[in-house]
Amino acid sequence: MITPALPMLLAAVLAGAGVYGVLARRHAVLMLVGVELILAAAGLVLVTTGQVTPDPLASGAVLTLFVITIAAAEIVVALAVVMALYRARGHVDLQHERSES
Amino acid sequence: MSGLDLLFLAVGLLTAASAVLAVTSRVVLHAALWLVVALGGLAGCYLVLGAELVALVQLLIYVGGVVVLVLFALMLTRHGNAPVQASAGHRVLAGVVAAGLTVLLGVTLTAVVGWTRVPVTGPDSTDIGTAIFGTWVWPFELLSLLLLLALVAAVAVARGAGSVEDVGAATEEEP
Amino acid sequence: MTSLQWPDLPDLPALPPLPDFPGAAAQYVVAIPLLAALLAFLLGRTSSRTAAWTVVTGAVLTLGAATWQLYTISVGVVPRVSETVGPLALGELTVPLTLSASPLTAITAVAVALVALVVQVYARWYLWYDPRYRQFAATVSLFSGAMLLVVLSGDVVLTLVGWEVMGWCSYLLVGHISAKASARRAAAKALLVTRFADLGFVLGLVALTAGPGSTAIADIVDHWRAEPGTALTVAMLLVIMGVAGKSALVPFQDWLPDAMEGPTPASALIHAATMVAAGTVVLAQLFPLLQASDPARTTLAVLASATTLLAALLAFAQPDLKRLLAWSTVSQVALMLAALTAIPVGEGPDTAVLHLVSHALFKALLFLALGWLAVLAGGTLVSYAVSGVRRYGSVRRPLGIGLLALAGVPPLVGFVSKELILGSAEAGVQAATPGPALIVLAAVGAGAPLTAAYCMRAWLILSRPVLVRGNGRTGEQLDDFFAEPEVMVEAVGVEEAEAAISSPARAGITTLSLLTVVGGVLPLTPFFDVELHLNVPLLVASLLLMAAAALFVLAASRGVRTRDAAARLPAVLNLAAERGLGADTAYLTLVARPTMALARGVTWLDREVLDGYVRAAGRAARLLGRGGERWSPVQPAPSLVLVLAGVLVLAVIGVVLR
Amino acid sequence: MNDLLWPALALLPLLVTTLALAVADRTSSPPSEPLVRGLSVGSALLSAVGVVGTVLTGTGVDVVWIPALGVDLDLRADGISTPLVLLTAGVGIVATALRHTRPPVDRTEEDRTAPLVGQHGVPGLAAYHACLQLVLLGALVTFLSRDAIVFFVGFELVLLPMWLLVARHGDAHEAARRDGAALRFVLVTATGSTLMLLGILALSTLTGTTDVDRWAELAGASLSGREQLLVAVLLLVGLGLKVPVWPLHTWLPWVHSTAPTAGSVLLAAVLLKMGTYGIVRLVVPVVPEGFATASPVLAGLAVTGIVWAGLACLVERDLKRLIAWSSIAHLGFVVLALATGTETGLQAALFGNVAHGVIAALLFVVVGALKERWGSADLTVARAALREVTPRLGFALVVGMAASMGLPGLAGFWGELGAVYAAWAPAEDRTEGWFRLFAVVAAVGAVIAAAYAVRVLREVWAGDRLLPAIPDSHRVEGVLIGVLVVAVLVLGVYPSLLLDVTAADAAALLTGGVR
Repeated sequence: MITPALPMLLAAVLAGAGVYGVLARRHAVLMLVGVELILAAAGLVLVTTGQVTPDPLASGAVLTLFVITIAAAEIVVALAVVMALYRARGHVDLQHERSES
Repeated sequence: MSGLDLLFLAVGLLTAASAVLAVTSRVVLHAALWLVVALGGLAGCYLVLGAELVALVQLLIYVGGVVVLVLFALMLTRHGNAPVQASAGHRVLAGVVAAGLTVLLGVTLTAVVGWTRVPVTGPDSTDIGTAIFGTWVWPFELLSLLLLLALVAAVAVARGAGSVEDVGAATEEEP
Repeated sequence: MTSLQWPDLPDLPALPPLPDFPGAAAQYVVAIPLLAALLAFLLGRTSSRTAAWTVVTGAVLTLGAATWQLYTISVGVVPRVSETVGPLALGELTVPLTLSASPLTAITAVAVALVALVVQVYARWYLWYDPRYRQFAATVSLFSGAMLLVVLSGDVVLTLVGWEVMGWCSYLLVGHISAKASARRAAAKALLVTRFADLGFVLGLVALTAGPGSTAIADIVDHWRAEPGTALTVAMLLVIMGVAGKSALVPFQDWLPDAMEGPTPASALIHAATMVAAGTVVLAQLFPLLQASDPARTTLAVLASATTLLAALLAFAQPDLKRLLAWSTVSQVALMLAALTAIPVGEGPDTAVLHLVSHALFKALLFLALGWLAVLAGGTLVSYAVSGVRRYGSVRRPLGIGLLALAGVPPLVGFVSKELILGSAEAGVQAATPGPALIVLAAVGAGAPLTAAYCMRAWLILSRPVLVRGNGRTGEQLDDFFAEPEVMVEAVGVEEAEAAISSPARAGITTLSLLTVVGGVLPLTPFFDVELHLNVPLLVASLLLMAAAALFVLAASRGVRTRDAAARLPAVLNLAAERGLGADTAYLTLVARPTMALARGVTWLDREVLDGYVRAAGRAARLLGRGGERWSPVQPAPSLVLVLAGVLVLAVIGVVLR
Repeated sequence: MNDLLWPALALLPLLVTTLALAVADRTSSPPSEPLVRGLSVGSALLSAVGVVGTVLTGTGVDVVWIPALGVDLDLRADGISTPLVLLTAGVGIVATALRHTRPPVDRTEEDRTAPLVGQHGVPGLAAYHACLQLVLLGALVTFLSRDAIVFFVGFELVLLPMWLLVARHGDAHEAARRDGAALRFVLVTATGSTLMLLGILALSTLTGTTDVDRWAELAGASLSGREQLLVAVLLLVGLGLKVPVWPLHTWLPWVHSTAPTAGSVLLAAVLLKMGTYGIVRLVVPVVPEGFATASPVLAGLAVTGIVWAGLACLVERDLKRLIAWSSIAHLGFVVLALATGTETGLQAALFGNVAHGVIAALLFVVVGALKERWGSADLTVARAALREVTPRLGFALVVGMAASMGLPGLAGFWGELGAVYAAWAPAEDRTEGWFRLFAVVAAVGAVIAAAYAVRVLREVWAGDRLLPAIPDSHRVEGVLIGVLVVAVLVLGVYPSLLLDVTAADAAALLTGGVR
């Protein structure tokens, strides 16, 4: 027996933290950290729902697995982009003034 | 409050705290490490919720793969004393939006599931395996295609830099 | 008052029985010319000869079918109503699209078919060298088909179809020589004036139809006879407006003389039996309704009477004989319509239709003969045509017969039909509502001598003795200061020139001449049910008046070199007459210019106001976009904050509203 | 499965060809012009066969598409849509078969002896044909669909390719005009679609279904009077923008004057019909009371449009714009007939709709050919008289203008006469006085139509100028024009051909419920 509200609250906190990270970070990699947190929040909601509601398809767990996989693919491409960015500009500052460079 | 609830509370608080630190820490490397803790904690949460397979995969891919990648990327893009955070005003705005989102999500999600305790009736690993290779087999295969595409794309985007090729090589093992 | 009836027709010596054709005669009469037109257009692509054969065969067959119909109707064996492409599934409205034949329409159809045949034969000669002969022939065939459709129509929609197609064909025929600017203008004017008047025709027919909910003429007549009233009057007035347009009544009269720009065969067709007479046919079909509505009758009487007098006066002063004939057409057609209004209530429209047929015969004759003369003499202006019949003897007889019939000299067909009109108008005066008849009686009484006068004038000009070189000039010179170039008698040329007409065309003219002479017996045939109102003093008086007018013209022409009595008129009057009393200018100032000004105003409004809003919307959208671009953060991160904030707000709204 | 054969044959070739051509256009060496055009015409022909089969066999698709929204992919042709799908298929063949060339620069007096060379090898030809195919596909879906959402999807499917046709393949001379036309088109279509979608959604929430047959059966029973009026106004404004009804018409002349010939043909013959068809399907039977309340205003706007557009034709300088104006006038008659609410009116409207499609297609093919030869469609430039130099094109123009002025024996007559009659004798719940006034105004509009027809013929067809000489119609054009002329003539001489098809369903539409 478990109170499903607790994981949900955690998911909300994770999502909020992620959004904050996406919005407030200037470092491209750290912004991606925020994105990861948002995805984690989504996964948590899925798992919780899957665990407390009977589902013959096991959608909660399966979809979380999918999300994790997609997140992996995403982060690979995103980091590649960051690397390309770094090579091209010498920094990964998202709010870099154009005049400074 | 049952034992599971207490356990979840403990792991969840840890996760939440490390997640907040991961997005607020001024030191780049610390932030990445806090992410490791947060994701690990999340795997713990999954365990508490009874989803062992998901927890394991989470550990394996996130903590084992993704975070390593992130750390590599951080190292490779280190750039003296580059600013990490946005200006104060901006941070406040971002905080307000994030807080609003938290409240909104928290209220709606808890409103949906309610505060009553329910038994954990999730599928076990066998069920999940059957489901993946039964009902979900096409999306699953599509996902492998996606991973392949991501791999190729990553190579294409980052071509020319040896370090990025490493990144591409690392992804091969993941699925 | 005696009534001429043909009491025992079935006892006539039996004709051999006709073969049993499928379908009714009326269907053939209408379909053959239309098919011939289509075939001539398609087959005659390479050779005018094929086209000519097609249309002439079509015209012969049409005449045959029309005659057959006349015969079968006279023995009373044919179903009078026959189908066409209908009935149409138009919801509440019944549109049977039937043809129906009565003795009157059958004989009109024969006249139309006859004139069409003669015109086709004549056109083959007249337009021998015209590269667009095939289009012309096809159009003439279509035109006659449309007229026959109107004549035999048992449904107002079919009437409207024929009516409009005739208008369009007149456009094509009048503008046949489209390289000529005046022809283009005349064609456009003919179409636009008649089409403007058709505004009334369409609405009138629609209003008539709306009563019984059926377009069959029989239904319409039945319905409105049962409940006459304001609605009927309005509808009939509207119909009369349309009729006034096609029949060139005041104030629409001016298109018709201009239509002389078309080739002569076209003029003969338009003016003799078809388009201008269509109004008479339609009103004859709706005759009970015309009689049921006194305001409509009076209006038509006033319009027609005014027109007949005005046109006769204008005809007298025309410097061009073809235009003289045109104005005489206006006058004569108005006379038919006037006759319709003067007939006492309860009698049929037979006198008007009789005049239609008689006019068709002698006017076609006149036009074709004059066209012949024009080819010989080089034109129809008085100066060309002068002495025409002296120089070219072969046109003497047809022109003479035609003019005598037009003037109404006994015993030609024109005399008979006019006297019958006069008689019925006189009878109408004694009826309960004498108003229209009184007006008409006055107009006919005054019109007869005028007609005689202009016919006399034309004849005097045409038959002036040829001035031969060496003849001493006799009499005083009045009209011209510089002497006319004296014409040699073309002793050699004349024979060849006269022989130039093709023998079929000449045969056609001869046929028309014969019929004009003997057509006076028409009212005695069983097809006409004429109430003979014989009033001998009136008849004698009108004949005397005509004779006096002719004598007066003869006197006036003395001493004028061209024997043109109109030369005695002041030049101002002559000019004004030639210009149709400035009606053209009036059309321009009253209708065309205001319409164009309105059109310019409308386009201005459209461009600056209506489209202005659209443009303003486009510009506003762009401005808004630019403003947004300017005021929104340039960097991604703050923009992202705003975007997410917006998403959040939307989500909150969604949650709260739920 | 057999049921699916014909509808699939009607729709799939278009879809496949669209995709194939769109992909082909992106390749580095686009396919040659004969191949592209051949493919396009072939697909249009196949689709036409499918359409004819669908109509003859009466088969249709009925698949649940989005169960959550209750949307069915229900594609069938009934009496009301049959003429329109046939028209679409026919016009589709015409539009694809027309050769697309960039009009050369305006040939003025100076260079009138220069040889006239059509510039073939237009860039983006494959994409151009893909757009045509997509337009046809969307139009067929719109006309066949019996579900409001699918109807809307088809409706929207047409707009983007049409916009591309105008903006990318339009008149090459003036970028500003093209821009203006495209801008107007986008504004109008976006606004119109939004309003229509609102109306459809309102109806579907109020009735709980998106099936138009069901809507027709309900006949607005579950809606209050105010709701009916609101829905009717929303839909009428939305659809009125497409028709277009005065004063929402200003985009049409712009778009027509810049669109390529095939685009103009499709726009006039098919796209505008979607607006009137939408009114017939979604408004007339669905919210009868609301429509009755709005109809006097609608009819008033329609007749204003008739006269307004007719007057504009009298002074318009651009021949293509002039034809566009005349389209507005003709559709005014259609809308007027619809507004009367009688069966006569509905029949006249359905007839007029198709008749205008054929006539406008003919006129735009002819005028497009002329514009290609002249270099522009400006009427103020002195040109050779068509009757003298290009008798075939001249004849087609005469037939087109005569049909346009409503000459009996040609297609335009029956619709206009029916509209005037229906306005004179409207349904019982309409105010007779107003409608009679509208009938008079409409008749005046018909007179103005004669005036502008005469004006065009006098300025273009008749005359004595023989230079600059232009070639007469070539073979493909000749065949297309011939077919359209025959269609105009047949519809005019034997109107029962069409009236009998629509009669039963039109009657059912007004009495509520489906046949």
